[in-house]
Amino acid sequence: MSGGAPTATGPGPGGPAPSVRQPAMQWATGPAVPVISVIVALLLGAVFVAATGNDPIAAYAALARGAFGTPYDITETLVSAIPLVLTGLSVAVAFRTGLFNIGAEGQLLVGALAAGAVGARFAELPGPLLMPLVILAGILAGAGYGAIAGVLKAARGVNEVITTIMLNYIVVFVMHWLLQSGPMTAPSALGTPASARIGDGAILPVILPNELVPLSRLHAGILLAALAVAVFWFLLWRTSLGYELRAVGLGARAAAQAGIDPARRMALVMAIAGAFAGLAGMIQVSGVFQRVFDGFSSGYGFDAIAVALLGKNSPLGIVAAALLFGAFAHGGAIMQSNAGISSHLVSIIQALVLFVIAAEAIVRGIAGRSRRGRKPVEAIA
Amino acid sequence: MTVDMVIGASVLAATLRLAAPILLAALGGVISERAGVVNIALEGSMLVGAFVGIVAAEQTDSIVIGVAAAIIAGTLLAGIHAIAAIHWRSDQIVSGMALNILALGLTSYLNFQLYGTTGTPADVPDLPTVADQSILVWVSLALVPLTHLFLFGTVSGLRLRAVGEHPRAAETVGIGVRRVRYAAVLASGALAGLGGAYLSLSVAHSFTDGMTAGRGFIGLAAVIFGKWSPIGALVAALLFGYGNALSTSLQGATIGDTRVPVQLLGTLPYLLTILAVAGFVGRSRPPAADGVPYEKEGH
Amino acid sequence: MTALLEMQGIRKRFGELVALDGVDLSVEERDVHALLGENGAGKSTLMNVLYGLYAPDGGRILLRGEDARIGGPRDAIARGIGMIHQHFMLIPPLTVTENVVLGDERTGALLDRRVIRERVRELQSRFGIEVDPDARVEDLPLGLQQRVEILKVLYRGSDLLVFDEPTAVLTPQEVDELFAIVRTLREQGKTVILITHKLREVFAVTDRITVLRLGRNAGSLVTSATTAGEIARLMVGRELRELRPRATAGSRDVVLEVTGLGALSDRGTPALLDVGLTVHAGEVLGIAGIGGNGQSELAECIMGLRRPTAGDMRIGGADVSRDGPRRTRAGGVCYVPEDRRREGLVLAFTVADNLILGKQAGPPYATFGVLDPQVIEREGALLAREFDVRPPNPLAIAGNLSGGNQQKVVLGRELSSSPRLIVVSQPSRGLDIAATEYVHDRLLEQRARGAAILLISSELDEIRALSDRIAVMYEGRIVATLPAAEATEERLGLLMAGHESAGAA
Amino acid sequence: MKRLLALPILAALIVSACGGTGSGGAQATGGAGTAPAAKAVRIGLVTDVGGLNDKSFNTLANLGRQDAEKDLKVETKVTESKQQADYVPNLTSYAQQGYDLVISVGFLMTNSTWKVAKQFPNVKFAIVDGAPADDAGKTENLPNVANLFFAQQEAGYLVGVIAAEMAKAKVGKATNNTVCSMGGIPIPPVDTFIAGYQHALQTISPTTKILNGYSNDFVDQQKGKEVGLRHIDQGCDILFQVAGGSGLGYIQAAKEKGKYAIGVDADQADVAPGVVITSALKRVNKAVYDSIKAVKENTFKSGDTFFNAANEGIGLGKLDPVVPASAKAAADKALADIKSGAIKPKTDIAVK
Repeated sequence: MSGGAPTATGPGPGGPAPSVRQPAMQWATGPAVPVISVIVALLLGAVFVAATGNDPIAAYAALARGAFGTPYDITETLVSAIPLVLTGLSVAVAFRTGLFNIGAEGQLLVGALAAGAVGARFAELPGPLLMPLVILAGILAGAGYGAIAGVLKAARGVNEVITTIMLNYIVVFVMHWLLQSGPMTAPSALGTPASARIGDGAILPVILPNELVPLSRLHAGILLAALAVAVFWFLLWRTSLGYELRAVGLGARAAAQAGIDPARRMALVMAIAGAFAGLAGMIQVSGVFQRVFDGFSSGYGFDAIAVALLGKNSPLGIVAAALLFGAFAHGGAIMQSNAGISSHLVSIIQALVLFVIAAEAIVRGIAGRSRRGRKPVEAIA
Repeated sequence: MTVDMVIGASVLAATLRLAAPILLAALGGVISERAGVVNIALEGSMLVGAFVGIVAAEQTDSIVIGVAAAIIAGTLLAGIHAIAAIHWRSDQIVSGMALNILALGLTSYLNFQLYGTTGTPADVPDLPTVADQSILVWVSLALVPLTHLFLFGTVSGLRLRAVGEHPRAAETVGIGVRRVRYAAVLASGALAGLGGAYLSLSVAHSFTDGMTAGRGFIGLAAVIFGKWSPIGALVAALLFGYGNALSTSLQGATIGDTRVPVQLLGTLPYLLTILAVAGFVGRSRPPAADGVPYEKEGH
Repeated sequence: MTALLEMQGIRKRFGELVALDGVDLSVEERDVHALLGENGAGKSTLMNVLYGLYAPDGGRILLRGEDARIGGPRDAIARGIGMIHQHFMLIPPLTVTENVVLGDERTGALLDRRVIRERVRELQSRFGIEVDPDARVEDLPLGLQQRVEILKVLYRGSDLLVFDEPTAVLTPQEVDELFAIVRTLREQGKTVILITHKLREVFAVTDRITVLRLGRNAGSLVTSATTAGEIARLMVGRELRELRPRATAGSRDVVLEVTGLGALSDRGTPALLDVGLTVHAGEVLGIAGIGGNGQSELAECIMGLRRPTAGDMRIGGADVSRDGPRRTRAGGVCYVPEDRRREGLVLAFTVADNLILGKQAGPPYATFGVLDPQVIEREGALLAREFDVRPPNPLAIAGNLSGGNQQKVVLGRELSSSPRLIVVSQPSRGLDIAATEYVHDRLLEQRARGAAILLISSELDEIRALSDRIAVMYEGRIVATLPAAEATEERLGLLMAGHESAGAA
Repeated sequence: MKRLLALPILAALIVSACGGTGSGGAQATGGAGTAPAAKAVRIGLVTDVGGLNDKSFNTLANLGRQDAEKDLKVETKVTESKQQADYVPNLTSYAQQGYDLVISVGFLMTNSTWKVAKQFPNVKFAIVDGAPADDAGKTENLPNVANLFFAQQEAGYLVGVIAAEMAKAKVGKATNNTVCSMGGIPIPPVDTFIAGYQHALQTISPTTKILNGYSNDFVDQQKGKEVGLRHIDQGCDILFQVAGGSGLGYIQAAKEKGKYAIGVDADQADVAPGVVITSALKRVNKAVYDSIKAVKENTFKSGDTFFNAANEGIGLGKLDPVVPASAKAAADKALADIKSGAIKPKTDIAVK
């Protein structure tokens, strides 16, 4: 063709076009915003703490010491972060495909119940046999439960937000029944509704020797979580299926015309999301509780939504966000006991962190960057 | 299992009572999302409404002030969400979740400070009842046609829907997109706050931490279930309320010789909702600009 | 006499990009004034400044000699400026009447539908603009939607009407009707600015011309005293090419054969009725027709994106009626969709990633489902260069490219696999002249290679320039198929408007 | 009004004023500010996930802690557990810091306490409502753990006597000879209350109709209220709840419909005067106070300690004036009989 025609980009809204949730490196390339967000939020929180007549510096010192003060505390922060990493991946993989999985909580519970049931039923089996079985049970149960929402979406167009909210509640009641007066209820002196103890072979061992970090509960689940992060990254950015999932999430119509059936991918991704969450449930049972306690989850699956969004649905971002939440979870208790800060104030500070991070625009102003691209809120509907 | 357990008058009355707070949240959600803002902080608005309603009613001894304060509190929390979602173009889901956590922390904290271990005093004034239902139940029902009329029969409603479908087009005919969205989000908070007032002032006559127990989220599900229409939201809320009423009235019922475990009855409202959505509602299309922050071009 | 509108030294930049670099525009009252230029010349930006959608970085606007500050559309409307946007600013689920009055309802708090409907009716009869006031806009074809836009502007009492590329989606008859409306407007005392890059339209209806190029003034002309050649030189900075003569079609092997095809639209109404056509190897079959007469559904059926309700389709003799898009594509069919931003590309993906869309599952890009990023990037760079994508960076985000370069990415992906059938829909929509030429060259190259091409376009110039035979669609049927030589613009226009008798002439 | 002190704090928060001056905020942990005296006895209390404001055993335990701090000059701190996975680290944290006594509140922590107490044989522990349970769920008494048990069925029995007497004699509004109860969920610590209650009813007034239900929840007041309204619909006029926050809704139903209610754990007379005729007291505060005192006075005793009618660990709440003297007399007699062992209230629920 005869050159010379102008190739200037059209006069669009200017600046970099719609910000894209880019692969793994996004967080690493732009950590300024989240870091500043956390700082701003902590300052706001300090105002809160001071307004209630407490000493903010002592409070934060206690928080930091609680979360990272000793090797033991660091391991506890990690233990708190593990289920958040996995449920965060669950929410994120769905987001990447354009779906809003509010159901990680329910999928986690189902995974825990399945792992607890298998771990107790086949308690006599040796570890090398039992452990894979328990892992598989958790993953498959979570996947199956997630798939309900996915299949209803694919086959009947039912909005996954509705189904996952409802499925969360359903499993909670089923769990009450199973553990209070149902087939899984342990006849024990525990006093609390719970299932029978899983076999030794189903227990994820503590990975740090007691001499190194006394009392550490840091269990092998952290390896499974790390593996899951790697799988998440590899799946999304190194496999054809992951490519298809992201294509569906970012441009369902373009994907469809290229022969990628969005409905099927959506059904599939809900199963994948459920698998991650189910693994989280299995890890809590095998690594922390050795049985299923009724109501053991304090809402990991809901925190996971914040973790995923905070981490921009990227693997490293999710790990970082989960660690932050884990630090709040463990450090917050110390903040209450040592600095006398009401546990409610801890949640308020946590809310402020989230809120400020959501309000990226102001923080970007502080970070001295221009911000133009609008951030798509994916798939609320 | 008797007929009375399934469709008795008391079950139907319970259905209305249980549907009302969900309906109020859902109507708020309809208005907000019709204008293009997803407000999952409805749960938080309800909770602060419930708390502030009790505090105000108890301090002033006036139920009217109590309800008004609840509405204002819900509106204020929604106002924070509005600033975040509209002004700062925050991720609407994260902002809403943050506010839900904030509302829970703040109300629990202040509840402890104000009422310590004794709990809310017993002398909170009463809300009137009409035909054996709280006046707020009737208000919530009356708000359904009113919201419908507002959305589809008034100039403001027309503009609000335009903003939620195609904000740029609305802007080009001189409609202030941000203003409309602010108003809609604030209204949603007011309705949720009223729902909170119903829970604390009418149902419970007291406040307990986290007493909304997820009703804001169920309300959001009702918005989608009802296809973003007030009447649809009513149907969804009633169905859900009915499921909940059944889970109480069927306690002790037997199938054959087996008692239905009381815990499993708890799943009824949620199961009914899934079945109804999968069976009858199916695909639903949100307002085109729902959840998408709007940014003026070229400024 | 002072001009109705004076824009002086207008500047506007978007980040690095200077969109307007001191542009002047002077429009006389009761004139139809053409604002000409290639895509990216700054026409739309200038008009968005006038309408208050963009705040200018410099310059001033005078209306009837007085300084006018226009802070937003509301100001513009109050000053009698109305805009008929290229991408219609209509709310699809609302009715015609609701769209017309939106923002200026004048009915009190309650919406009195009877009153506003009457008002819209009056306006319609005064300016001779036909459209059902109670129809929902999303149910209307684009030509009628445009009338809603015009009614909106007139309803607000505008004296100065800006039409932004109004003919892009219209048939020749509709264009004529539009121009009739424009003339009526002028007679009724209105002033019109017509943004366009089509020279034919300039001569058909305008009085004066301002030409922009690359954000600067390139010239001001009086229509009656200029020539197409002069205008084109000012616009492009060079001479335009003549339409190429076509080599006669090669082989006569039937590649695509469609018989008795029926299908439903998304709304469940019949979209295709007993459609039959054949496309041979080395042949371009043009499908002419006003948008919304079943062309999109036809393309979707062939690609396996829409399930036919009747009839069958054969490609190379094999029945493909029940195939999904994956199988269809595997059979050597490729598709350049109408809406490249939503259907053709994943805008948030890189160029390289877009170039493998649909090919992501197999070699050379993936083995056993595992992608090879190096191969993807390398092939992407090759294709980007081969198809002249600018910048030729395989890692550029597709959404940041210009329309022409986006289309090149789509073509690069679709044509690089040497397909035997190419389904192309509106390939040059929204592209500037240079990019359009490029697209046409590439399609003709494929034809010469022996590919069968089904070309769907509402641009008659394009259809006539490329097609060997032309089929006209109207209300879901093919009303006539003509050899290109017999397809005059008038005849096609009549057929497109549903006058089937024109086909038999 | 002391609680009004917090309102300026709220206002200060809303305007984001820096350096707020609120002074009423630190009640959550009384000991934070006081300088530890030399060799002060240090006590750490860990709540279960119900939190300090559960108006039930966590609240009561905290009350006992606060009283002990005041009376016994010990240094105390408290940690609320946000999730079940936190029990172990929260207990460990106090143990690591060398606290003298770590109190776990609630049966949810039996296994966690076992785990931590095993690790810290030199730290004393007390567990409310349970005994250390090993990983298999088997109770294992540890030399450094005091198990604080409550005879809930005795408290249930006492309020059951009041309800039975009133139902039998059709006192006041109790005219239907129908008496109900509602639990949060069907688990032993809840059901033992109800079992004692029903035992008393069946013993004293065999003709009285008994209904029982569950709210499936410890938080949601509306669910509790709905069960209450349903029960009232079925003729109940005395309603006993063992359901935390949800139970308040049950009481509210009684209040709204002009029936009687019976509170649980703490004395709930103030929740609805004239409606709550009495409460089944479970004096967790006493248990906590006593065990702190024992540590302070070096009389700590590991293994089971039962808090029951005999040692006033359980009891009957304030009686509303409507309760006739005869009912009170019957309850007093029942109390004596329980103390003497003449009556052994059942722990298995009769009417589900």
